[in-house]
Amino acid sequence: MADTSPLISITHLSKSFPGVRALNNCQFELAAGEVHALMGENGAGKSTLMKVLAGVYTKDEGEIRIDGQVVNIPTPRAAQALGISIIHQELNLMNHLSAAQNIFIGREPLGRMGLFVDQDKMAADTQKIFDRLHLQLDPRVEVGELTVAKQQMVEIAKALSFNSRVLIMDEPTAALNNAEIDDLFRIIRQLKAHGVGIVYISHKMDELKVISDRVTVMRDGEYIATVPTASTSMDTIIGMMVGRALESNDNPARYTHTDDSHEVMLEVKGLNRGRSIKDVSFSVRKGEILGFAGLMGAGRTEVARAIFGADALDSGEVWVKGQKVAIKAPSDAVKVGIGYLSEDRKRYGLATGMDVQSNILLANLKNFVSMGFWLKQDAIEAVAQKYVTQLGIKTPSIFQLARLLSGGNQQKIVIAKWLLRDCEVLFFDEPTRGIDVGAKSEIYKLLNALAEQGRAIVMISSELPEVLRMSHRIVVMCEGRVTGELSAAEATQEKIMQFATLRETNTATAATTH
Amino acid sequence: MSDLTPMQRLKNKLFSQSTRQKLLAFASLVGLMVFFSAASPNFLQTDNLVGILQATAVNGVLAIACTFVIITSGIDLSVGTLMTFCAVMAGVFMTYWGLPMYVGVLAAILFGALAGWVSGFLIAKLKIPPFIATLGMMMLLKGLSLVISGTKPIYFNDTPNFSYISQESFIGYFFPSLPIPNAVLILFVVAVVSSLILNKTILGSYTFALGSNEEAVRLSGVNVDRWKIIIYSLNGAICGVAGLLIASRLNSAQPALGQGYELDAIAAVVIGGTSLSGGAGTILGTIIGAFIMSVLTNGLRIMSVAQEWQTVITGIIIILAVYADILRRRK
Amino acid sequence: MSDLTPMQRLKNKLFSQSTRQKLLAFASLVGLMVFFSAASPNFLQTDNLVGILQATAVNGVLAIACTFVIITSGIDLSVGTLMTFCAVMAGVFMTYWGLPMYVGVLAAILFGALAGWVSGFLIAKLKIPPFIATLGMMMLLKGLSLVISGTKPIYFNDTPNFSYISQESFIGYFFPSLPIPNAVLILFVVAVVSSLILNKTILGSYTFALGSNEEAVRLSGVNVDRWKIIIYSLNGAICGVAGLLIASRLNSAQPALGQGYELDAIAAVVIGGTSLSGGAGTILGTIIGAFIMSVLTNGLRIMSVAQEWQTVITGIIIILAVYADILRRRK
Amino acid sequence: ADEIYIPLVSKGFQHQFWQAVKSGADQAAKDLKVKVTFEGPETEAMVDKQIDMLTSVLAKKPAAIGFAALDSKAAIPLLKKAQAAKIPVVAFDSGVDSDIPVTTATTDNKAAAALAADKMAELIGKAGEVALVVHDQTSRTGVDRRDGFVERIKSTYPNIKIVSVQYGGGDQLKSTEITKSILQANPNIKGIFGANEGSAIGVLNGAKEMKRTIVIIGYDSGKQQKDAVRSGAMAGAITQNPVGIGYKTVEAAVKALKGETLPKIIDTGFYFYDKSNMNDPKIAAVLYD
Ligand SMILES: Nc1ncnc2c1ncn2[C@@H]1O[C@H](COP(=O)(O)OP(=O)(O)OP(=O)(O)O)[C@@H](O)[C@H]1O
Ligand SMILES: Nc1ncnc2c1ncn2[C@@H]1O[C@H](COP(=O)(O)OP(=O)(O)OP(=O)(O)O)[C@@H](O)[C@H]1O
Ligand SMILES: O[C@@H]1[C@@H](O)[C@H](O)OC[C@H]1O
Ligand SMILES: [Mg+2]
Ligand SMILES: [Mg+2]
Repeated sequence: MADTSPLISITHLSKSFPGVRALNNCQFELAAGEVHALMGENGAGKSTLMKVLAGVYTKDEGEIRIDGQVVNIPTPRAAQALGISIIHQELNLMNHLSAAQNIFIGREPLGRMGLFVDQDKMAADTQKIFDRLHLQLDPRVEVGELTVAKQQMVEIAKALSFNSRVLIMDEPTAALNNAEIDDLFRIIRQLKAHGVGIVYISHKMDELKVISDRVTVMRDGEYIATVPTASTSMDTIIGMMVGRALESNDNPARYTHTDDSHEVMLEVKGLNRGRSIKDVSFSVRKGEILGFAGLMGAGRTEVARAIFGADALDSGEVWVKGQKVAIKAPSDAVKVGIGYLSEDRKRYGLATGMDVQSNILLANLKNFVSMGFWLKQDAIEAVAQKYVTQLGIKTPSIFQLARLLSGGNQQKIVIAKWLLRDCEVLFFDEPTRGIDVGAKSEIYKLLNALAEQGRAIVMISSELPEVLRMSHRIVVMCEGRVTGELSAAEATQEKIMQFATLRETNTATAATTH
Repeated sequence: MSDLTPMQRLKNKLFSQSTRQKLLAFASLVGLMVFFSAASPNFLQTDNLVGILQATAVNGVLAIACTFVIITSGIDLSVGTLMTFCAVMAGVFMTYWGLPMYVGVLAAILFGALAGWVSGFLIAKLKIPPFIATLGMMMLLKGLSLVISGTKPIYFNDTPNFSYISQESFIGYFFPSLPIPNAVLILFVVAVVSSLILNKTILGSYTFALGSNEEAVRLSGVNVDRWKIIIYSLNGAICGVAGLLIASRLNSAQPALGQGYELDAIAAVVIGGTSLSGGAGTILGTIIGAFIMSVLTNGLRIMSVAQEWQTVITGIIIILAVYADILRRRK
Repeated sequence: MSDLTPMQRLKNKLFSQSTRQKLLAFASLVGLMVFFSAASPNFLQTDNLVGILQATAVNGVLAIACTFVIITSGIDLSVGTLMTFCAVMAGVFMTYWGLPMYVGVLAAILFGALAGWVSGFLIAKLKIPPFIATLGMMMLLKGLSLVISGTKPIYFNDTPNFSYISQESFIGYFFPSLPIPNAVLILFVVAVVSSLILNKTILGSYTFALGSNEEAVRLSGVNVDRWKIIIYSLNGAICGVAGLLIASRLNSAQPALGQGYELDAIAAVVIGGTSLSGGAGTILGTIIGAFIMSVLTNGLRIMSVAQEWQTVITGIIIILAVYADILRRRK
Repeated sequence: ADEIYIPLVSKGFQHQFWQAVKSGADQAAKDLKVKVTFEGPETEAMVDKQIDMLTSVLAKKPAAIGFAALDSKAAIPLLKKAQAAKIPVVAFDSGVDSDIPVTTATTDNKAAAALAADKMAELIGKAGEVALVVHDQTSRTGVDRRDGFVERIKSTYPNIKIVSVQYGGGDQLKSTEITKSILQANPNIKGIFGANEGSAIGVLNGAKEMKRTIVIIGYDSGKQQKDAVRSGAMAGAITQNPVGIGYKTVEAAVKALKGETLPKIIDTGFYFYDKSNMNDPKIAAVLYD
């Protein structure tokens, strides 16, 4: 009897937030030993459904069964007790605590007299999980000091540590490089073999084929269909996600940038900052998309932030349109026409407690005031509305709090902010991280359009296909240095990876990794 | 979905969180007033109501000043002693140096802005947490007031008109049955101007934005430090107005007074629904909060509740008022 | 890289941020002491140093109490009046009811924990922001102390040993040249125990975790509310110890005392390098911070600096101390 | 270098009253060629801060000490230390429960407040409602002045009813608001006693703002209070002799150092002043601005 019941079965599930019906009569099923992908556009309700299952949100209606038994999951702890663990889409770490403390929070092993935490055991247990993941990390390191990618790995290690029967992964690879993704997939396969049921959410379509057994598609809070991965084409799945046939974007009409006579918009020479930026020089021309590739922690984000004035440089020169500029703060950068879209929108991109229009205007309010201080409210609303429509930002109104939008739509707000600001040089740091396929192709179009309008674009991305497809030229970094530069014509995944792993001295690597 | 009719917009506004919040605070205020009216026949009388208005003026203005910095998720512990410092400076200009009244008034406001500028500088440029920067300023200004005044009150007897600022009634001059003192008028002018600044100007937008996510504002290319300093200076200037009000009311600058006033001001702000974690708040809420505080104090005194019990009850009411607000928001 | 030798680990520890931080605070302390020793021959004398130690005890213990809640990114404005409340309760048990001293001692600590529990409940369960919850508690407890004591000091003349808690010197008994009062001994015991709790127990882990990312702790399935309440109760219990120290020192429970002490305590915590935004802090830092405050006060007095200037200088030094810390961290 | 050093540890320093005591002490220091310092805690509740002050003052090895105790018992262990070190202690303003001080230069606050009660009774015709605005609920001077006034009314004037006693911390603004509430709650009130300078000015302001004519009796002086008495807005006030207290304290300390014997109490006296007698040189001498 119990054999025939699926591990998890969700039926008629509904959940509303003020003003938003996030889930409407949804269903979902997960078998033991299955990797079940959950797909859908931004805001389709994937995270919400999984949060209900993980005890973060309580459902309005519907039923959840485990092994055929109806269960109630009021708190995260209850979910843990039922053998469900989750890797959230957004990082949920305590930055001041060590990796080991993060992983074992709430389950600390007690040592002597049951009074003190057994730090050594905790570290040893953590080390074991790290080893499984091939993760080179000191369990005692403060996670706040880690890069996003390593933090994500710590989250994964934490989820593994529960030895759960159900493991939910909400975009676990968004911040990871290929090697790390391979490690993760290897672990997933191991878990699968042990009968663990895995829910896998991702916007990276190519991952589906590699890892998943079945796919469930959601759209606008509703269940659409569940199909076996092997016998279904990607186009079918995408079609179900967007509810229409999507124009193919595999061969975007790329603006070919061949003319070296185009003005050099930005040139940097000999940038240095601590251990993370070492003698970095490059330039980008008008109308060009310069791809920045590299492994996690290669220093691409640091370079962009330093040029933008968000972090201080130790040395180096920045030239804009042939003029040497001194950038001490982001406000200086914006003045000389440089904009930067951060890779971590929640922390650095959005004022999440403010509404959509305020966020779109954040970088540009000064142009919407009369007499130097009085806001032109009508103009502000009109322009915010224009960008919401143009980028297809899904929001009930421009007065909705940014916090209440899905991740992808939040990213679009940040993009809108910089479009409005109209900078001549734009850094896009992981612009499509966590963005669904439909929106991704729109962002690509947008980048191309911006380049055609004569902007210089630096696109940092960890997705090699994306880098290859979009860039006119590719700079590759490794450990803070520029290790190679490739033209669009000569670039291949292999060549990029070669440069991306071109370490200064192979022996020193183990010691210098953070 | 994007084209709202004016009607819908009004509706949105009326039922928005912040409006419900203000309504609730207002309801608490009315509730308190009903209670005290029932408890004592002396409460609901013109004289007493005017007295309550008058008693709210200083705390109300200080609370408005605080509202700005609290919305940025900052705090200002120095408002009380800063107010006194401004009063002393008015005394220096008018009484010590015998300059005309308008100079004294300007001096109070300018020195307020200057002291606010210093706090802002410490916070924005030197990155000292607001709690500490303004705690230090609180002590610094308190000491300075004593030093400058020679630990003596400075009287304004040579500037007889000075007492009009707070005490006379401009309104009562035209409507004798409404003897609302000028201090209250000034409170409302400060409130209206502050409300406009907060909601209609770029300064207001940045005030909210800084409280919501300062790093995001900085990375949007906004000169965060400068705006922060401006906000603290504005806060200081408004404290200068409070300094004028209290000096005019007491017809003297009392250098030892001021410490402790910051807690009343902050309590008013928070009771009025502005969150200490920043990003949200209204001037109207703050005004209502200040009135709740003074109605409570006045009512308990009128009922002749023993002072120690007044303290106990005020403590409980502050907690309850904020809790009611939280309950309402949860819904 | 994960296999550090013990030597490397020690080195890491010594040069870790928090250690450098403490070293800096310690350097400021030494700097102040050198300065005052040069300025006045009376400073560096046993009697005076013992006086400084004694003067640090109460603020030090209060600051330790605060350290816990500040690391959770909370705040406790009620520590001063809570301390007094505990002293009054000790008086009620020992003097009013004539119960033995150990009962009074226990009562002070238990009532402290109880009051802390109430604050914790307000904050954790009713979601009232710590600033407001403890502001309300500050007033409530102040009023209660006055009510319970009948606004009169309660003397401990019937319990002569009570004054030993703070005043006698257990150490001096064995080492007559080191007449360190018991209050200081108790301060150090509280510090050591608190340090163990903070660094070696689950309670300590959760204290840091809550300050670092409360939502993440909640999502990890930890009963956040319960731990928060426990932390505030612990804070209250430690304030109870401070209440005993001050009552024993004054041989009386002074019901009107207490307000204002919270600012000194918080200043000590922050000067000691604990961040008001939570997640980081040490007890050792707090102790050093408390000593900086009392050395400063004592030194200025010994130099006979005019009192109003003392206030000015203290304000400036608080800001500078925190600024030095920030500068050092930036490097 | 061997200047005689006599620190005074008082109950406060910001109030005009204490500033007047300080000026008396400074005057004596000049006259007698000694060095004095003057300090006191911020509020009269801060008993332990005062003890810390006394401790640091002792560390400076003074020749003698002047001390105005916030709590009559709390400082005794330190005073014993002073005694052991042969440092004479002169108590001023308020005494301590101990025979260590060589003398106490003080005003009898209770008697002074009782005098205020008598004057109040006289001015309101020995019948009617009165109230008190006091600076502090727990400090010695606050308690003594309240009790002195209340006890005298109760014992001597059966037709006078005390309808309210409230405390404003000596803060003029708070005392003003308190007075207004008292007047509001008690429409028939005939007089209010303000127990120190800040309280008295508060009563004055409150009555003025409510446009009520009542009998106001104050305490201490200061420019505003003197003006009010002169104009009749305030019926009169008690004055102590703060300058005298300061002067006598230092003088007594110097005498003690010379081995002279001193009386147990130096009564520095108090007076009731009103429009009629405030220019009397004896009284004018003890009034301060
Ligand atoms: N706490 C919340 N309050 C209000 N609305 C919410 C909340 N969380 C989610 N929503 C809304 O519910 C809908 C579903 O969001 P959800 O985060 O589940 O989408 P998603 O499928 O995970 O999208 P993405 O791929 O962008 O992460 C969206 O419209 C979102 O704006
Ligand atoms: N918050 C941080 N604290 C300390 N070191 C950091 C932090 N963020 C990054 N680093 C270090 O800076 C270097 C460069 O990281 P950066 O984030 O710029 O890399 P990246 O190429 O953008 O990679 P990704 O963003 O994909 O992780 C790495 O050595 C990393 O360890
Ligand atoms: O002003 C008061 C003074 O009159 C009294 O003697 O001591 C306390 C002071 O507050
Ligand atoms: Mg999601
Ligand atoms: Mg990056």
